[in-house]
Amino acid sequence: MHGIHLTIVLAPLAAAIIAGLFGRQIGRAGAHWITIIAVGLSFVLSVLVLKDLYWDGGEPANYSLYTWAVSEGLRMEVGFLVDRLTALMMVVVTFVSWMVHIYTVGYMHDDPGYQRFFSYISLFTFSMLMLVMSNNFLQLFFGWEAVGLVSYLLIGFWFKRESAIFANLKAFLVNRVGDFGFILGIAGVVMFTNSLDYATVFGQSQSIAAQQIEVYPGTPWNAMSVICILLFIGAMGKSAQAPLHVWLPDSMEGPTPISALIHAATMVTAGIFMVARMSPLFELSETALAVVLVIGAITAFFMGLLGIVQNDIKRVVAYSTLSQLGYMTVALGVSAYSAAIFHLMTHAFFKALLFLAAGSVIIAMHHEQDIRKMGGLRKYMPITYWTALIGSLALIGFPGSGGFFSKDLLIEAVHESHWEGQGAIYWIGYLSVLLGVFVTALYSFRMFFLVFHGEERMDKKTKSHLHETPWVVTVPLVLLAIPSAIIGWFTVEPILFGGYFGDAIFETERHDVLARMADEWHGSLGLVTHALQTPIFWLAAAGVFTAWFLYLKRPDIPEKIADRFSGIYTLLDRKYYFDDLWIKGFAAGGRNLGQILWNKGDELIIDGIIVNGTAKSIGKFAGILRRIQTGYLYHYAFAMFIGMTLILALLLWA
Amino acid sequence: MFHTILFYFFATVLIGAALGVIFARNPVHAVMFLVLAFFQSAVLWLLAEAEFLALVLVLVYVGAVMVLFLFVVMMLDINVERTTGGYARYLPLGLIVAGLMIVELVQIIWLRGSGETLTGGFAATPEGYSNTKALGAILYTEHVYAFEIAAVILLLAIIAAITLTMRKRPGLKQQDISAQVAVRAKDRVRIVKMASEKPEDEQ
Amino acid sequence: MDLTQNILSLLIWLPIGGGAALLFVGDGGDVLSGRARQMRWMALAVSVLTFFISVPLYTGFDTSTAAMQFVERTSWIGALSVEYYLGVDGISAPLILLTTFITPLVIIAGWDSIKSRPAQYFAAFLILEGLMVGVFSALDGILFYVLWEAMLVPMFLIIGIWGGERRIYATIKFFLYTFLGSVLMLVAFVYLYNKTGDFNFFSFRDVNLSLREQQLIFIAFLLAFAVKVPMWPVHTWLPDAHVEAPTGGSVILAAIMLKMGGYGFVRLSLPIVPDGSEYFAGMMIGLSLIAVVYIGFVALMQKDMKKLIAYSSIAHMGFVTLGFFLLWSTAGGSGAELGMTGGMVQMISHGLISGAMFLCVGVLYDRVHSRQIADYGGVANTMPKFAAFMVLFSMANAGLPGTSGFVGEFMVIIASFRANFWFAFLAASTLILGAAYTLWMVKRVIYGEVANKHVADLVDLQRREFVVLGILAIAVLLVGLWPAPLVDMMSVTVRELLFQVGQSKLAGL
Amino acid sequence: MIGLEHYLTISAILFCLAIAGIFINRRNLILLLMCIELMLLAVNFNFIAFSRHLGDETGQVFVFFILTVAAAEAAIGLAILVVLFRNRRSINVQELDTMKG
Repeated sequence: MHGIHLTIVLAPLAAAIIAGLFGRQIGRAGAHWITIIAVGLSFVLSVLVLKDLYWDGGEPANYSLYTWAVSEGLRMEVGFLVDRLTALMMVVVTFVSWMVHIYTVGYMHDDPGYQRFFSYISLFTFSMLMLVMSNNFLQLFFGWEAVGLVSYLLIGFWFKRESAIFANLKAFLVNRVGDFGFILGIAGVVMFTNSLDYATVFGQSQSIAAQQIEVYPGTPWNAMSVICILLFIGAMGKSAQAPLHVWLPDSMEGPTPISALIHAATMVTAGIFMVARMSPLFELSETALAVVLVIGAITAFFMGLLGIVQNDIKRVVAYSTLSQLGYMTVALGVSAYSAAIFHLMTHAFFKALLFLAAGSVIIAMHHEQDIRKMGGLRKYMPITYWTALIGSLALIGFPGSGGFFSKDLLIEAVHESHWEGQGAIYWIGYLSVLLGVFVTALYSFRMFFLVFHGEERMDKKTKSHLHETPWVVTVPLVLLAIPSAIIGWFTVEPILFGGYFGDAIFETERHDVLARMADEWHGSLGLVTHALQTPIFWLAAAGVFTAWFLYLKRPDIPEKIADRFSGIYTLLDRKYYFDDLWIKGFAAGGRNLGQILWNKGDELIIDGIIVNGTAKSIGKFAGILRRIQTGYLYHYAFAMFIGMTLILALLLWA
Repeated sequence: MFHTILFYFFATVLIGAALGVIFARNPVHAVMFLVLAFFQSAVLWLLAEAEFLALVLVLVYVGAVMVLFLFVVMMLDINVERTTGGYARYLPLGLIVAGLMIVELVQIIWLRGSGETLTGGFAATPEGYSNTKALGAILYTEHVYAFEIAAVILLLAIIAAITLTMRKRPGLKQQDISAQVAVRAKDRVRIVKMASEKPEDEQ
Repeated sequence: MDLTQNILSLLIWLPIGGGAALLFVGDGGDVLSGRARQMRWMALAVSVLTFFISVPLYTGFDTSTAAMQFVERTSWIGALSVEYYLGVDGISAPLILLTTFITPLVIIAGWDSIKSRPAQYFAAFLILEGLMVGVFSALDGILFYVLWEAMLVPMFLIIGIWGGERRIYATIKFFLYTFLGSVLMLVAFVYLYNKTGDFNFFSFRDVNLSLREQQLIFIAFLLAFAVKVPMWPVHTWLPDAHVEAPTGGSVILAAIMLKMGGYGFVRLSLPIVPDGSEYFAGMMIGLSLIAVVYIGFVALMQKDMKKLIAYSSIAHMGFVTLGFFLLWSTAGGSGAELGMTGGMVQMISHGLISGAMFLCVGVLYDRVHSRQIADYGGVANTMPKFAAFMVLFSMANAGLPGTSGFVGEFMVIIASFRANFWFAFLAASTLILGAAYTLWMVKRVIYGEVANKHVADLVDLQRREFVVLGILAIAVLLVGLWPAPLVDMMSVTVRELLFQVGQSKLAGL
Repeated sequence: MIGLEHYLTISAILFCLAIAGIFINRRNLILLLMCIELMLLAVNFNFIAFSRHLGDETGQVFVFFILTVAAAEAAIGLAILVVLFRNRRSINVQELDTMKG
């Protein structure tokens, strides 16, 4: 099994290196073949691993590959922990990645950086696998940063575009803010356990929770809460939770396959995965869980609202991703880790599908991304239309679709979750996910209607070229549409109620909402038939109806609304001024501070006054002394005479 | 008593001559005052029974050095006007220093020697004492090396003075024998090869 | 002659002798002359040979003992008990290896770009190499001091002769700054000599000193080493020196000479005056953290690439001193070893990364003759290979895991968390600041549309440059992916050092 | 009785006058040289006086050497002066300030 694990990880890496370093030698076709084969191999082997763990009852593997370094008894190693949580993530990652590889062949067909692109996405697959398969914090951090790096490279793939290189710098820096918390969290873990290994750390979780740390002298805080919140700051960065979400919409500057792979399906869910992985720690700190819940709820609801006012097709999907990540975070906050992971999985499929569909539209529209200039594409692009419909339905949780099971049960879990001492936080969480359903339906179908229905608003030239995209694009759409539509039916029961995760996820009895829900579980079909009785379905339906009414039936109304509520509209249009906060606040502030420290501190005080000041004062003093050297003989003689007199006086009277 | 009167007389003239040196308007006069000062000094030294040095002073100094001075002064044709002002600026400081100096000298000479009294007459010389002979005796025994060095110094002074004042005038024709010997034919003669030319009209 | 017996002497005198020979032969004053070309090859041969001779320092190194290895010891100035005493342990051996590793690269880097007096240029580097190895292996105070000062001379010449426009200002500043510090070190040595009767570092280590004495000696050492590191606020010579130095000079300066300061702290300050060090540890940590944060912000606003990298060097070296002086702040001393090892690894790693960064700037400078960020933009369009290296090294500079830059920072951050949450908080801010200043530079230089005609005319890396950067890239990745050999080499020595530091010298009084 | 103190006093007066001469003179370098001769004379007075006072001829030998050196000095000094005058057409002390810092 170890060999298989290693192959899964190293195959994409090797492909990435070959495609990256020898891209010119192997050519365009060589690059895409080698990476597609490598990632395909990883996918197949991942499925094998999953099969072994789930159906064949294999034991989770936990072993180290090599010792990175040892210091002071702290073993820093590189190793794999492959249990069912990992296996699920591996399958999702490799599958979506594989689809994206194939799709890229079509999407990037004319791009000069073809080989480089394949190298990057294979490298990404490697990094993401390292992240999910890690058995220790060090390697987790490695994968964490490595996916950040690849994300940086890919957002800035078209490095000639000013907006792209702005976005990638922004993405990296905002992620770094999260990593800043994350590494402090890891340092905290090491402080209390002197280990980086998951198993060791989890084994000592109780003792961490019993200890306290004085961040401010005199105010001891629970060590576990501090650590978990710090770790969660890392997750906020990577999974784009407010207020560290600002990088994700901008990251849409990257090529669309990247948006699908990294910024929708896999990398951004790393935070969710990490918190689920750390469930033995988070479970012991209700403070941290409350923070997670509130942050998730804010993201889920408010970021969804932003999706309504966006006009760029990819940005709409991006905000939808933010909102869905918020949902997952909320689930984490109520200890429904399995629900979060389940939603993560279904979301990976349907969001990747939506992005790829959006990409397909963009190809057909000759890289026009403004949905106000589309419309009526249904008849030109039937496959894209239908797959996008499936994706959208899954997104809003249409009964029976993949998203339905995960979302419905996620909301139900939040509903069930209130435990003692939670109070207002529970209501924040519950209401935001519930209202979020309406918002989700509104923005996703607003986009859907504007793109595929209604009048054709594109210019003539574009219109004349409109046709369905080639098979390398549509096949991945179809392949992703299938799991998006049906995966919920047969996975929901084992994952949520069948104890699929086993020991991989830990919940204290007090928090175990899914166990409580299990009593009312009557199978997938039961849930679907039950759907009409829940507010969720009706809220979603209302959302779709509103979208239909506003954007197909009466397209003049939205503008009036925007005029009437211009304050709110501006607030949404400016994305709650978060960008301004970061760019004009922190970034500009940092630059100003740097300028001041440099000009005033280094140049003026240290160099100007102290260093050169000393030199100058010596020069001045010397200049004064210099005047004594008049050059006149009698002055020197006079000085000698004075000196002689003084020496005589000294001898006489001293 | 006669001795004392002589001393005071010659000492007064000496000081007067010294004042003349520093205040004389004309450099020639200054030199002459200096000569006078040297003569007075020689007499005073005679009074102190240092006969040899007194005579050397007259012969060497007055005879040679002062004549040299006179030579130079006359040769250089220096304008005779003197500065009048200028030292008023340094006068206060000069007065203070001079006063200090006087106090110190008075203290040294008249009030206190460093443990030893500085007053008192000179010891009488023994009978048959020859100052010149005594000096010669130690000069050529104890101080013979110093004497030799003094001789070298004088030689050096001669060479230095000659070297400094010697000059080559531009345009002065001189024979340089080494250059004449070292010369080669190719430095002087250039053999030019050229094709023979025919006048145009011969063609 | 048994090579392994005299390996350190050989490492010192072979390059110095080679350099002297180069000076003696000269280049005939003409860059293009055949002799100048031969001199280049000879310099390269000497430096490569030196590197191969230094390899036994790693292969033959006994990681199980903290005692000095490869010791050479003879009397030098008998009347003052000054000895020619050389030896290495786990602290100095990696630094010597770094020195012998970087020097050939520097020589290759200056291959074509030095237009005037090439033989002297290469000779200066060879002599410098020998002197630096000497500093890292000297175990006698006077020997150490002599080599330490002698090192200034070639560097002074390198900046002063082959430097940029303001090179005179920079060299004088560099010289006066470092000289001011090191003279006080000599005073400390002489004081210790009066106590012990010789200049042996081990007698210095074993002599008992009162707290007052220790404080004064610490301050004397501090000035010498803090200037070299350089620590805030005595850092301002570094940006100027770097900016004016030729590429090779910058590389050596950043990669090795800065390490002298850190090395001095662990070799001298900590073991000789442990109580004095403890007394000042808080201040040292404070200065280190200021270096990390303050300099991080300053680096952000630099318009000159070399200056930016110079400032980033200061910030990174802040981690070194932070790691070294954590040991009294950590709970029960745990984290001390981690911090110190981290500081040490950071020195090696910074040597590789900053060297590589300066080489990258040198590559651009050779082509465009500008170091201003504003003069570039879109270099990736014309120099894709170079862009790949530049991004890699920038990421390493920003401390990306998998590169060597991460290893030391990670260890120090973890160790400092044990000491105090806020130490770790400020130290970890480098994750943001480091990425900000480095990648912002990358954005403005590498990415974007082709900014001007100069950039459009750029040609990609030549094979020579490619090899140099490639070797460095491999080293950076190797240390980042598998630092264990390096850490193992140091660990016993570090433990022994910590034991020494733990022995108060006040008890024996 | 004329004794040591009288000779020393004469010597001191001569010396001070010589110094005064150096300050008073601003125009003529030759006068400076002359003042130096006066100073040396004053020194010689001291030597002779003490030599007689102590009954030791070494002091007089010293005077002999001083006279030698003074003669040499005068010769070289005047040579320099001549060269100087030739180059600058002046021996005005106030114009000679090339040593000015």
